[in-house]
Amino acid sequence: MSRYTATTDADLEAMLAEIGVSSLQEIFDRQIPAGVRLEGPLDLPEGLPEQEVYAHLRELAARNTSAEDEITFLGAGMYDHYVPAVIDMLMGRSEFLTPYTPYQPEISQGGLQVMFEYQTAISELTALPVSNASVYEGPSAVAAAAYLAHIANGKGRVVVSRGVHPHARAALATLAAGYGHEVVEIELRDGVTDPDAWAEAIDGETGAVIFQQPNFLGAVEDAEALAGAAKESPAVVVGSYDPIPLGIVKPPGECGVDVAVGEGQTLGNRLDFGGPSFGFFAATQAYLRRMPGRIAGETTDVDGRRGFVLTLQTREQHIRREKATSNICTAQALNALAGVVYLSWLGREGLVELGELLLQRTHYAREALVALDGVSALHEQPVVREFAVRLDADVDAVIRRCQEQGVNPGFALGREYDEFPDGLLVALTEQRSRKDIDRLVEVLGAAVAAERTRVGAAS
Amino acid sequence: MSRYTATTDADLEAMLAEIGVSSLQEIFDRQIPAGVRLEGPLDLPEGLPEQEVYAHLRELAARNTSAEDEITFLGAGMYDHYVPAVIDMLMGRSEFLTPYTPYQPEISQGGLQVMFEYQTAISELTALPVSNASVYEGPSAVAAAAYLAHIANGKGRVVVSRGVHPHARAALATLAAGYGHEVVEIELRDGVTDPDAWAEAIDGETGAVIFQQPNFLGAVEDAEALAGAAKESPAVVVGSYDPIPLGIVKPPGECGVDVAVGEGQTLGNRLDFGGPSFGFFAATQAYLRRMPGRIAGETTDVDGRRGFVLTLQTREQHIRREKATSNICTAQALNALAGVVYLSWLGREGLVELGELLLQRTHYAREALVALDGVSALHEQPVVREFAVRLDADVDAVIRRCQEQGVNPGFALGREYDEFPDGLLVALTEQRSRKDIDRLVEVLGAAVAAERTRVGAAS
Amino acid sequence: MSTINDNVLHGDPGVEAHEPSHRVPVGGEVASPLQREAAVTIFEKGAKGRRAFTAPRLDVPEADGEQLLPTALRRREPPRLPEISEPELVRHYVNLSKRNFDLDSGFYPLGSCTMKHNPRLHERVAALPGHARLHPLQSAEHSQGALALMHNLEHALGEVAGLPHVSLQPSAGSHGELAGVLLTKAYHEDRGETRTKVLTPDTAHGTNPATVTMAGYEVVKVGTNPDGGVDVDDLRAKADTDVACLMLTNPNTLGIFDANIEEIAEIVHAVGATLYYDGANLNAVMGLSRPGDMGFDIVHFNLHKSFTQPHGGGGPGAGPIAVSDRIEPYLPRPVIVREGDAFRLDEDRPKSIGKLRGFQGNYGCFVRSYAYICSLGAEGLKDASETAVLNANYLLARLRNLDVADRLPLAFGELCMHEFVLSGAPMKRDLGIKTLDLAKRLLDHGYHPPTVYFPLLVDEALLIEPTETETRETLDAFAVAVAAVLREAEDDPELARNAPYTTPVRRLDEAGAAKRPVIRQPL
Amino acid sequence: MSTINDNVLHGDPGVEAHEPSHRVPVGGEVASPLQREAAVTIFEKGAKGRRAFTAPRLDVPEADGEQLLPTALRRREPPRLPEISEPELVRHYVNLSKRNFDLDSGFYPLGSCTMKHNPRLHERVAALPGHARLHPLQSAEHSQGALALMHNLEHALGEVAGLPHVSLQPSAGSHGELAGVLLTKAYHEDRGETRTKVLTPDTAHGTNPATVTMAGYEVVKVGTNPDGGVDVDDLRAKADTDVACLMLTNPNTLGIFDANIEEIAEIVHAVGATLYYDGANLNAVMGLSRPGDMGFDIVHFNLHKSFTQPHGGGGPGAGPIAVSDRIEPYLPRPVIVREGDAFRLDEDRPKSIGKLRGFQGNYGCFVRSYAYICSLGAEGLKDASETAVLNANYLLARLRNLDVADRLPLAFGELCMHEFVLSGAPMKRDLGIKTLDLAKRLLDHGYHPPTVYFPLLVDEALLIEPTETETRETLDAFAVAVAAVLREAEDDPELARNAPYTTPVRRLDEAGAAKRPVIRQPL
Ligand SMILES: Cc1ncc(COP(=O)(O)O)c(C=O)c1O
Ligand SMILES: Cc1ncc(COP(=O)(O)O)c(C=O)c1O
Repeated sequence: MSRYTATTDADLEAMLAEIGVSSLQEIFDRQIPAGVRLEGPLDLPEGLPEQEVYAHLRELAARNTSAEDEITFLGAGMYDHYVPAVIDMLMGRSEFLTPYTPYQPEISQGGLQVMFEYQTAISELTALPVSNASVYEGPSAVAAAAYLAHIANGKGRVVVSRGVHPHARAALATLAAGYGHEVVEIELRDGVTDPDAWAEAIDGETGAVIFQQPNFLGAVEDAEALAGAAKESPAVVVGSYDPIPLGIVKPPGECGVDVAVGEGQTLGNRLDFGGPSFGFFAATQAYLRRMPGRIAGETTDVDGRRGFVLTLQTREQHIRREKATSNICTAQALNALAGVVYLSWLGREGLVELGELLLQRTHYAREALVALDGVSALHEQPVVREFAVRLDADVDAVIRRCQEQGVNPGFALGREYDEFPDGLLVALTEQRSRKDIDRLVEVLGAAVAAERTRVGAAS
Repeated sequence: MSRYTATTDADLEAMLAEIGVSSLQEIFDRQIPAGVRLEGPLDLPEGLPEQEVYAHLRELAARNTSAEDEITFLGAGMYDHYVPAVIDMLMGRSEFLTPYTPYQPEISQGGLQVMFEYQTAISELTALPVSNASVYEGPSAVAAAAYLAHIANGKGRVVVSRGVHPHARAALATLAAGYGHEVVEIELRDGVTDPDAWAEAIDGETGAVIFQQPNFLGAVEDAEALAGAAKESPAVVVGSYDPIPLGIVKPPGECGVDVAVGEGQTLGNRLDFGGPSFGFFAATQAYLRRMPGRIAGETTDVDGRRGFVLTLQTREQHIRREKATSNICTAQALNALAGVVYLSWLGREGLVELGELLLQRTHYAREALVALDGVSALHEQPVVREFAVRLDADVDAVIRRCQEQGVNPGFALGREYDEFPDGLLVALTEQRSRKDIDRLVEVLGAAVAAERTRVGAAS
Repeated sequence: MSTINDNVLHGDPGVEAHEPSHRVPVGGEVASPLQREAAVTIFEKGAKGRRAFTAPRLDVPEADGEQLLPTALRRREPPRLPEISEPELVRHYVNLSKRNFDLDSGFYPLGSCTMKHNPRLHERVAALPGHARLHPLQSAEHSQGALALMHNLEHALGEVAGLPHVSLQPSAGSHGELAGVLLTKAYHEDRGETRTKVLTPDTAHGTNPATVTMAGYEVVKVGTNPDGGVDVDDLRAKADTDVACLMLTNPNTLGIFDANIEEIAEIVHAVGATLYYDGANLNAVMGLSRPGDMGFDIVHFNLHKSFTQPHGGGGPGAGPIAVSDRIEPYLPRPVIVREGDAFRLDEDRPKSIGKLRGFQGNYGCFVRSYAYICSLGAEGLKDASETAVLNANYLLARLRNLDVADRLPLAFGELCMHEFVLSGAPMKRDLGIKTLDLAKRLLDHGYHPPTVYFPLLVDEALLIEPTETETRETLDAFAVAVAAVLREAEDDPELARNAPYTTPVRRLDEAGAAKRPVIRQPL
Repeated sequence: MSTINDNVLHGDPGVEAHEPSHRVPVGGEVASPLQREAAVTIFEKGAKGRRAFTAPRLDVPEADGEQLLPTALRRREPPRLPEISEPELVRHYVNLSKRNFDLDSGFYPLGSCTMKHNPRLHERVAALPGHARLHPLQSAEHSQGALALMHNLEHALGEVAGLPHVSLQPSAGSHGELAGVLLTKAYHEDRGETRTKVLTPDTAHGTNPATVTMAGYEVVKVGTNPDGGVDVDDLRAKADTDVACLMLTNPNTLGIFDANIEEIAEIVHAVGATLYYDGANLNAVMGLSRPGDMGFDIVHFNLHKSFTQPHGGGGPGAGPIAVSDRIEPYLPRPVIVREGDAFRLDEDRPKSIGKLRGFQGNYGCFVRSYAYICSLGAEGLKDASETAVLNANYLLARLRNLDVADRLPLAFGELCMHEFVLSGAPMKRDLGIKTLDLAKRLLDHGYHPPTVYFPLLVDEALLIEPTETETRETLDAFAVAVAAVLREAEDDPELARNAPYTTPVRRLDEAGAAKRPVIRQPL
């Protein structure tokens, strides 16, 4: 008996008698073939009291440098936004935290209505009429969008901008290898998807085209033009969006995008070293019945009360099995709850204010950084909350120096882009004030200078 | 409008019209005399966004050295016990966190039943038949017990052991000054209440006698003897108990104690720099109708369902006003909830195991410390979770040295006891492992040695 | 005259009835979800040997327990605490919680209690280990953040009160009152005066007279004038040099701001008495009018009212006090002293009344209230009070305009501050339902009822305090519900008299509970 | 034969009916507390201009916005998000939560879902800022704690699976399945083989065949033998060199441990295919039998099942995979590499299938599951599985001994592992109520029903998984409730056919919802 089980010796005796066996062992002996029974104990440490588990996990946490421990400008797909306290409370309520997927709608109206509200919020955000109730996270959502295109039009070619998050391109490639699609990557030019190469790559066999907004370098793409280029092709136009700027950036639904996906972490979810968060997945009406994942719908009960159910389930694996639109089952309901609560907390005006604030602070930071010796712009495109610069010094070494000063200046682009070995990607959130930016400028300037001196001295 | 209010301009206009006034100002002008209207704004900083309040409070927190930041042996009335995670969750549930005192029992059965369960647990713990639903905290509970004696027997003299927490004695003195009682303090001898002085001090005018178990020096008192000495007097025998050792220490109800009170912090409440926690207050049947505070009682509803209500309210201020047994109104319901959840979490066996563990570890620590050069026992009495030693070095200086090494060795007795300028009070909880104790021994030994060297060198 | 739309007026979602096509079958076995659960205590659950706790290993050499703690001092039988696994424990208390109504679930216009929204931010910051696991005896050097916080809070509270000195120590409002009256005593004694009486108006909260007795004074009641304020003539007659203090709530528990407050202060001060401000109703006047400016010497705050400390079902709270210069020497010790950028606690206060409790007070509450003040700032606090008063007046007007007023007239005045008192006497006379019945019937509508039968001087009193954090829609819906109960009672008063019907339990036998008290579980 | 006392047997507190002396008055306006609240969405609340958010001040010199983001790229109209104050927001979602049933409130024997207790400790440790605010791209040097945790978890999971290599990356069980099948493809392709088919038994969960399709394979179904295991002859017949993999759940979704597992492994391996273990039912065998030892090549775990990640109403979860040496080169990248005492992420994995998603997986789930494993240790995990199996067999026996078996016979076998499947076919035939009706009537008794109509091969299936964290009393009470529903149906099957009655809403029009989908709020 552990602290989570309740079978006392008296219980055990009574239960065995009721079952009609003489021992617990007998239950297993009668079912598990002798050859596959584990004889010894698992090679795992002894169980611990709660307080010691806490102490151990705290000790591990202390060995990480979190966004509480440094002034961080690291983004590149996940961002240190402030998570309002109401979200902790609501996610922590047993009624949201512990139920399964709402298979019994009569006792799951809370979760189902949250899904419905979430779908509405995402639909509003993207200006697309259809949203599901969440997928795993951003990068796999991109792969899932390509799969939707695959089952929708059967074309074997996916055109993807290199402005799409490297992890999303990787996930796409991994999945496409399964069902045998070709993936063509389009280079960036001046920080955005090369429009000519993009247009050229799209042909009658192109099932999907995929770009990211803003792209991985922080640049705002001309989404309308990119979508327009695919107009004559059979391709499903997929845009992967950062939701935070959508208060001020033209939404996918107004740009000719068919399927908009994205990483939902920024909407009220913690960084959590990469997950759990959620992916959103929205589309035009045409793709409603090709959507992966759960969808909640409004209906009424036998007494005429308004209610909500999981709907269009004939798309799903538990009904359609090998003919399903996706294999997804457990998704990210609780994280999507955080998402809709966050959007409601921000509210209609707040989302815009947040976008404008980021726009201004990002501009301020970009101007200040490129004014430093040894720092220059990697591109000149409009940016909203993240931008790329080039360093005239070893990027990793500069980052290391900055971290020693308590500032994490961002992401070394060379980790993912051979073409930008000197690139640094700097991200803002509303938690990075002007004071923090000024500190970044000071620390980064010093680090670049020191690194150049060191290299100069060595050579 | 702030984020916590909801009156839009449109609302305001409609509301003023409904009220029939032309402006908000009019409502105030018609009610508040001009002479006492505040004209300018309050001299307070501008309101902040949630994230900035969080950052500010976090920055303040970072300027404190908490029990997460050092290995602490500080006790002296509050102790760093582990608070199980279920308590956070339950205290955080809106249904427990946000209601008022249960004035409407039909919709407050949760809180009322918790009180009833709490009273049962305290009654079991103390082996006394009657418990209220909590008072503010430990020291004021001692003062409240003396007040109970005052209204019960009208005698003007309170005899209190100097083994009682200095803050409790202070609270007692402050309150007694109000209704004009004399307070007589009894010295300690060999670490416990001097039995002869105690017996001598008790006479026919003594309304209450008060001791603490274990006393402030950690020593287990002979509670039966102390209570016995008051048997022939009119005095109410009051014991102030640390609840944690009550799994192994003889309970007040078996020692002739009439009223047992104590600090409840150790039962599932955080340190919180001293509060909020709760005080428990238990008594023999004779004092039921003299008790201060809320009491929940079992009853039935009109359909025969079992239910709970606040009962015996004719003791209380809202009914009896100047004739009430106490003025207490808001008490510590939520902290008492933590208390009963904690006791249920520990369980019948757990409380004993915890007591035995503390007994053993405390013994180990005491032996190891007094074996150090320059450290000696302050008394030889049995101790359960806390003990006192004498240092042959300046105590404050030694503490400072230890804290520099990340160890807080305990409480300098000289802060409260002129008679023990060289005393150090060392407390254990289940969170201080042998490894922590060994570290204390090492650090304290070195600190005492260093301090003696410094003084030796200086002289 | 109604300026709001009809949907709001008539469409109270709380009572929009669905007529179920299949009710719980008559004679069926299943009652409504909460009613079907019989109350079972934690002591009636579990089984011998179950546990949620795992003890840490004994990691030191085991000594003979009898040696360490002799049998004579030992407990023979462990207390019969529950024996229960963690999952059972969680379910027990989670399900108990569902038998509570709470502020996060619905409107809670409990007068004099200021049931305003409790921001969750406050729980988050209070839980930071630097606050939550800080030992109260930690040295000043190692608790600078906490001391700074307390210092800042003292400043803010002093500013709101209009008084220069603050002690955060008292644990609740009534504890603050006790501090205040003891301060008065110390003040007079220090001047060689012995005074024996404290004046309290008949509208006073019960804690006021109870406090007076505890502090060793005699209570002398002062009457109320027709406007709901202090009867100044009565006050003048009773104010003599035996009087130590007048305790006043302003606005008082009728929601009336005393028009004669300046005169009252003069009378009290003229006889050398102190003027004590019961701050339970401070939510009406933050940033608008200050007790210190009104002439009060001592003020208590209920941080669990105006300053958002959640009520917790009956605590915790905190009852800081603010005082004038002449009272300052007697403040409870320790006081926080600032020296340059550093703070320390000063215990060396020879004239202090001493201590009211252990340590520095309910610091966890200070963190929450301080966070609240940081969030709102000067403007926000003023907005809070303005909106509280607006909401109260609006609800009063809504009720009036729904023709509720002839059954439930306003007891005093025309406007109100943050709360108002209706009298249920006409309702009782005309409809045969008491204020209690109305309250119980409101439970079926999903509301926490207002405070009932207080203040005592109003017959069948109903004391309503909506607070500033409620929306206009909520106030509208509540007004409609009150009107609906009255309307329904015209046809059938039994409905209200037997209410509630939908709560986990229905009316309880309180008299029986008091007659044969069962206050613990027999085991 | 019953060895437990009669109180437990007959005194199900969940249905101990109180006959109220005053029911909700007929024609009265107030329905049961939850039913009276009409569903109102957050988009239908609030008012223009309200807000819960306060934006930080613009603290940098303001540049021309049009310059920074030209109009052509700008949104014209902001999305119509809710406009609502914080108190309204909190109340809305708190009240919505009350319309959910959950595991902390009651028994949830949803088969195949392992609804075991979710310790709150896990939420606490996952919320520590060092975990919760750690950026996924933080350098290895600055994330040693996280990498160590993942490394330790990999070790523990590998040990439970009996397989040496683990990737934590997949986001859920089905994602793990996809990983597993893609690994199989990579493995075969690396050997120059092209295979086209994947075998799945007809008891398989829907994610198995759906995964197969997504990975570009053809699904071939394998039959079930009369004992509930794989039809070995059918398997032998279908296992050819076109077969890439057999996906198996063991114990399977009937709760049956396949007696022929060793032979099955031999057959599959003989044709060069991989054997995939769907770990959704791992809760039956932790520390008792290991997939690796059974011959499986690839295993997925559902951390949200056996390893206590709370289900969250449909996620998040995590679906780590464990694999044998021969599959290891193809694992998703990055993998965690230990070098001395330090850990790093290795992306340089030329044979890797690549990435299934961003970053390192659902780390927050890893923290919880790791904490669970630390709490239980080897013995505790074994105890968990033993107790899960004990509880399932006990509940099965209780139902049998309450004479439920002739209406709801066990579909296969005599004993079961951690769950069992009853067939409602006789009940439907004899009493005229379907498994769905039974399930809905159980809602009125306060239970979450078992899984219904799955697995597909059992007529009117009822799949019951009590888990190890339930008490005997709970199992007893549930058995009594099932018996009560059957008994009641003998008199009046309409009661069940129209159930539930006491839930916030009653049976919903699902067909209508699908026919005319309203999947967002029109604004
Ligand atoms: C007017 C008034 N004074 C004093 C108090 C007592 O305050 P506390 O409950 O904080 O002791 C109250 C509480 O309801 C009150 O309303
Ligand atoms: C047997 C079985 N396999 C696979 C899955 C899918 O797991 P997940 O929901 O984690 O994707 C489930 C979930 O119910 C299951 O029961």
